[in-house]
Amino acid sequence: MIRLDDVTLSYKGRTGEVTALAHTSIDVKRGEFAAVVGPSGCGKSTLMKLATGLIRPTKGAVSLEGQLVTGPVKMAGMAFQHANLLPWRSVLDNVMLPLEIVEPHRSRFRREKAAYRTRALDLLGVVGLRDFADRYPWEMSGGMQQRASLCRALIHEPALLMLDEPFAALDAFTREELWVVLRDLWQRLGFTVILVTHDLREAAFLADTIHVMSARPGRIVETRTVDFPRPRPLEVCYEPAFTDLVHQLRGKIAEVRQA
Amino acid sequence: MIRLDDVTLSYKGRTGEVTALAHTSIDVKRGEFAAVVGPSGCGKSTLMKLATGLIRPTKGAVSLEGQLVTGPVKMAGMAFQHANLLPWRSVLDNVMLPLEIVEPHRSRFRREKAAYRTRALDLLGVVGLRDFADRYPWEMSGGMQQRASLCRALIHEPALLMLDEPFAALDAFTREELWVVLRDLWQRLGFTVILVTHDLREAAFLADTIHVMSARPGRIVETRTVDFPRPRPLEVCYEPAFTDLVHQLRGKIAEVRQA
Amino acid sequence: MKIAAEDITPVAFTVALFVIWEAACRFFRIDAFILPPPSAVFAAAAQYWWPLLKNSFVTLWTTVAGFLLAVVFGIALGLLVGWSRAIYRGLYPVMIGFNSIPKVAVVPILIMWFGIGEIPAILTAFLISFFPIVVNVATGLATTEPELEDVLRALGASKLDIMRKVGIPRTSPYLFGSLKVAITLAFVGAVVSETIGANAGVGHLMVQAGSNFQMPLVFAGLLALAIEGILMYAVFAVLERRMAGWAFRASMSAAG
Amino acid sequence: MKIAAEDITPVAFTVALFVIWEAACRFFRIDAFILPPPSAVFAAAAQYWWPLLKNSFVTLWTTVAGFLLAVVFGIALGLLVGWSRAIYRGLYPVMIGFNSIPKVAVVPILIMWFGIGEIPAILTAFLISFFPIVVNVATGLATTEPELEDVLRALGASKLDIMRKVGIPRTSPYLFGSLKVAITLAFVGAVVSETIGANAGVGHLMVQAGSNFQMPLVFAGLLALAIEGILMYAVFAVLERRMAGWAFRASMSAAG
Amino acid sequence: RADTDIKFALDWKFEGPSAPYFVAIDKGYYKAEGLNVTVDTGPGSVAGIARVAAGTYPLGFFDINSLVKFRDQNPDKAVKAVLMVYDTPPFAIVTLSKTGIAKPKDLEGKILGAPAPDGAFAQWKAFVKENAIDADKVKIENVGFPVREPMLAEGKVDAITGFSFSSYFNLLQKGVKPDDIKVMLMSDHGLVLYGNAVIVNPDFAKAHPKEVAGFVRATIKGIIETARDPEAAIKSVMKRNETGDEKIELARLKMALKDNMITAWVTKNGVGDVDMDRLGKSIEQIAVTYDFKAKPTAVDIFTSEYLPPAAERMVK
Ligand SMILES: Nc1ncnc2c1ncn2[C@@H]1O[C@H](COP(=O)(O)OP(=O)(O)OP(=O)(O)O)[C@@H](O)[C@H]1O
Ligand SMILES: Nc1ncnc2c1ncn2[C@@H]1O[C@H](COP(=O)(O)OP(=O)(O)OP(=O)(O)O)[C@@H](O)[C@H]1O
Ligand SMILES: [Mg+2]
Ligand SMILES: [Mg+2]
Repeated sequence: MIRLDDVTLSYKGRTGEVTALAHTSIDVKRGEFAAVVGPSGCGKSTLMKLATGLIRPTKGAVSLEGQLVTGPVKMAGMAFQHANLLPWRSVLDNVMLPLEIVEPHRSRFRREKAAYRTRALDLLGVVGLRDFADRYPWEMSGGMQQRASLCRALIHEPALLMLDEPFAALDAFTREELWVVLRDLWQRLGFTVILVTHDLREAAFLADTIHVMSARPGRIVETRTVDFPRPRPLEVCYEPAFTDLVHQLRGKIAEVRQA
Repeated sequence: MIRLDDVTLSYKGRTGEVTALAHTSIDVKRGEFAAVVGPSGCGKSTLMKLATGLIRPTKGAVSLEGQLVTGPVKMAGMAFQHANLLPWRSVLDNVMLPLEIVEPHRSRFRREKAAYRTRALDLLGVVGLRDFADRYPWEMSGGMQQRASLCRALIHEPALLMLDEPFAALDAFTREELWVVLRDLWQRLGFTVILVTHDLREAAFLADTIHVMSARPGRIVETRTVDFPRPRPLEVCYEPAFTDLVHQLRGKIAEVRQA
Repeated sequence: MKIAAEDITPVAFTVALFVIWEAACRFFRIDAFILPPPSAVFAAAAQYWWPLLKNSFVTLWTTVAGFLLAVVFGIALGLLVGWSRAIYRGLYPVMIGFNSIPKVAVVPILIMWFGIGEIPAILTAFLISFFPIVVNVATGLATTEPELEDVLRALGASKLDIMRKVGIPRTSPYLFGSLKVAITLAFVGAVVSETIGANAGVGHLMVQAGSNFQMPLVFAGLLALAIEGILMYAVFAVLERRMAGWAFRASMSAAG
Repeated sequence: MKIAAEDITPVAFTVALFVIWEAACRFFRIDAFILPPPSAVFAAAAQYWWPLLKNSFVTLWTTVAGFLLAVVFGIALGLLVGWSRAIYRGLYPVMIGFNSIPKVAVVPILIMWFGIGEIPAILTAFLISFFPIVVNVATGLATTEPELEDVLRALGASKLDIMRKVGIPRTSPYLFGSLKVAITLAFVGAVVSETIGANAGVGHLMVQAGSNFQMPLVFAGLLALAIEGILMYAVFAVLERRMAGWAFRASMSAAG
Repeated sequence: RADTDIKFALDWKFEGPSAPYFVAIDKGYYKAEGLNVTVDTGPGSVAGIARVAAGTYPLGFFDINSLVKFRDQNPDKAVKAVLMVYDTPPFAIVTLSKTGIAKPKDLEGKILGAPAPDGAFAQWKAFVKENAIDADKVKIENVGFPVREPMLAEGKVDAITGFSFSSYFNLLQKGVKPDDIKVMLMSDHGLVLYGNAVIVNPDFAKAHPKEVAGFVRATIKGIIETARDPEAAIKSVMKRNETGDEKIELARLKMALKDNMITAWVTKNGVGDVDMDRLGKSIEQIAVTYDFKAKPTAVDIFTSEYLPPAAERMVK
């Protein structure tokens, strides 16, 4: 579904260029759950923005469903690393934002507002924020903002879901709860996911393939297929094969950090 | 050094009050390294702001060195959950900000600017951001911003260091590297630290005491002393006692989340 | 207690102003021709309350009409300018140039075309007041954090959507700021036009009174203008609290 | 290529404006005493270049002097108003009221006190232009994200420090926006004062030309004002890029 | 047949001297001519000429000397005066008795306050010439209209230029005693200029000659009626001016009638006409203060074709 083909990206910057990605290639198939891991500042967020067409590659090509990406794509839902909730909208309105923009919801939005509202409230309920629906983003804690942002990425059930460290500000339990939510949703709807994370267990539990990136300028140095059977129960995390995988990934990252 | 005495905090909010903390008491001694863990939205960040006097308790009293805190205290260095770097300052200038404000650096700042500059650059070097000193905060990745924010909290070697999930956006290795940096710094300078984190291993590795908070409205439900000998090598994390402690804490949080 | 103090200050300031003014007039024996004391001004206002009121209404409606034009046009132009850098660079100097010109010079042209009366007043109010709106809207758009725009762009939103959902709300505190400036300018514009050509309005009244050297009445006219300005401001203050309140959260958050 | 296009637009717009103006004058046979065509205006400018230049300098310096006063005073007042809600509530209505008054009405008072000439012009330029600055500085301060202030407060910084290190820089894009409005108003103020009482300045020149029906010269005066306004704007545009460029990052970040 | 609507532009606000038009309206003189006249205030007796020239108003009441200049600048706009109202202009030098200025020559060494756009000041150079004043010895201060009289009263200037019936009453209002005010009419000191006249837009005049004649005739009736009974006439003004002081406006009207409207020449020759020789001379006098490009002649400026016969124009 998504292909980055020998992509290089340099930010202009104020005091000289920064090459964030150099000759990165990655291929994510339709319906695949891909995870990207790598050291801080290696270009993971940049990769996400490239894949959705938010920025254009300096060199190389990005294609989505075989078509060259030249501008923001219309089928994605994205949870940014910073929650980026709009401060003038209540939490509920923030979550409903994609419904106001993306077809077919957009044209139905006015008529079926009540139904969409219920849907958004339900989703907020799933992440434990139902009580905060009518509040403003800055009335919530960091982790709560991140959860709301996740809801915003999911509400319109996009064909492509981009998650940039969506659980970083959450405690272990909330995190695992949301893993399960995401897993079930993915299994039910079969969308494509790219997940950036620093938590290798998270990657191993959720993903079909894990891409390991090198330090800046980033590049995919290893791609691992995770073949634990689906659906995966949380208990899979305690299996030796799982721990092994995590350890191997760890080792790989340790290695690329040294280089 | 810091005491919260039966503190209750309600935010006014736009659509009614939110009680973030209810009857919380905590006591952190001078030179102690305290960690606070708890589920998302339980009031950890609020606790930090109370301790530094950024907000005033609705009920109860906060005291620092025996004195009632009525406004922002002058001896603290704080790394916020969101990096909150000032966008009009270069990374270096952001890091040097405390030196322009806090005595005795303030009065010396003009004269010894070069020396302070070197000091800030060195600190940036420690967290791997030396190359980015002259760039603007928004030219850095999320994790890099968080590291810069950590530098800003440390640069003036405050007597009280408040760290609100300082390593959340970092990969495991960078994180461990910075644990060691923090550990050594603390051992050398002997300041008081309050660290909020979701990473129980982080808490167990660094802290003298770990406070577990209940779900909102937050309250300290358990305080654990960590008595691994100092200085602690990273290897301590692989000792059974360590893993045990982490598991117990985990259990405790699981329990308070249900309640 | 604190709220009470805040509510008193506007009154206190106004009263203080009048007291100082009166005192200065008496103490320095300022000629009533130059600056009549407030007592004389109020006396004149009481004596001529009906013409004052009638003419104030004329001015109010021309001002508001011109101002509303300016709001619509100013926001549209601000969005256009915020949209495209080429338009920004092309249009800004022209607008700056136009705004450096006293509108007094433009009024006669308007009068030639539209005759004296309300239309030139409305147009002058419009011409004088749209620029601050354009500037603030354009600045607001240009300084919008790209991260917030990315939220919409990632959804494949059109540029228009981005304007509507991010640009305009993000800009609204500054839009309201500029409206406060613009409404006062609109009053000035309407009055200036009335002084040059009108049979009604506060400007007309003031010139007439001025040509008879009824200075207290002239100042009563000024006072009427000031009051109208403050009334309009009050309307915006309410609108602002409703529509851009989110941006002023410093004062409402945190513990009390 | 793109930069070239951007650099051309201001010139293109200006040229287009003059061409349309000239064409309209010819096509609609607009009387020269209403709106002289640019060709006549340029001819007048060429013929009277020396008085135009001389008087422009007078106006320029009075304007700049008044404007600088307004900047200092406006920022100070904006900070004061942004500092305390009580002052804000007390002062704002009074300022709004004052600004709804055409400054034309105040000039005679100034002339009585300071005689005709440059001082009233400077003061009028000041009085007319400080308000937009106050409004934008105050709005900027009031909408500063409390998180950024907390960074300073956590260091035990004084309110003054917070103003200096957060309030002012955070406000600077809007300050510059307001300066663009203020400088044009300052020109208007200076010229209005000159038309009422001065022996020099563009306003004086225009009144004289107007009473002789030399409309092309009047418009040449307006043109001179527009050019001066644009020059001053160019100065700010440079300053703005240096001092508030950080806020306009949308245009410079991301890949090319 | 419906009445023709005519918008008439006054030079200034509704004050005493504008009584004739309102009298003509109130007494139905215009109506009788089949005209429905509305009167609008104006921006001063100079700037308003353009409004008539542009056709915004078909008829207006403005300064004929300014019209001469306007015609010079815009030769293709044949705006003409059709009815002379102020046989002598109210241009005056006004001073206070304490300054000791009794004759024009005394202005030497004194400060003269004059607003640049002032109609009276526009004649200053001619006045200087006629009275052989050494202009270099008179210091001219460009004061604005609003401060002109106050500055004289405060002694900041020694004399001012202005319209007699404005400055005089402004000074009175300022609290100066009538005896202290010295009004030196320029027309008493060599100036042959005419004052304000009814002027007409050329296109309108061509299309509606009857209406113009009708307007002129009715206005003359209004002037004569006003001169006959100023006390009644002033009521017509005050009806339209809610803030004025009737006593002052009446005094102002009487002064204008005496000094400007019903002069000896008018009493002899009737209201509204001009002496073409004098008008020609006055253009010469304007040339002193103004560089003509192509000097208009008296016939360019005034036409008596719309005037009724002299018998109808006599003040009783
Ligand atoms: N707007 C920008 N201008 C200039 N450089 C940028 C910009 N955004 C990112 N960079 C640079 O690009 C590199 C990659 O950034 P990116 O945000 O993709 O990293 P990341 O892998 O997401 O890191 P993290 O795990 O810390 O979030 C970094 O070195 C950063 O400094
Ligand atoms: N400015 C505010 N106005 C209103 N309510 C607030 C505000 N800030 C925080 N809260 C509320 O206070 C509670 C505690 O927030 P706090 O930020 O302290 O949580 P936290 O423990 O830091 O959570 P996290 O781990 O997600 O960062 C939350 O329920 C939040 O909704
Ligand atoms: Mg990132
Ligand atoms: Mg928090």
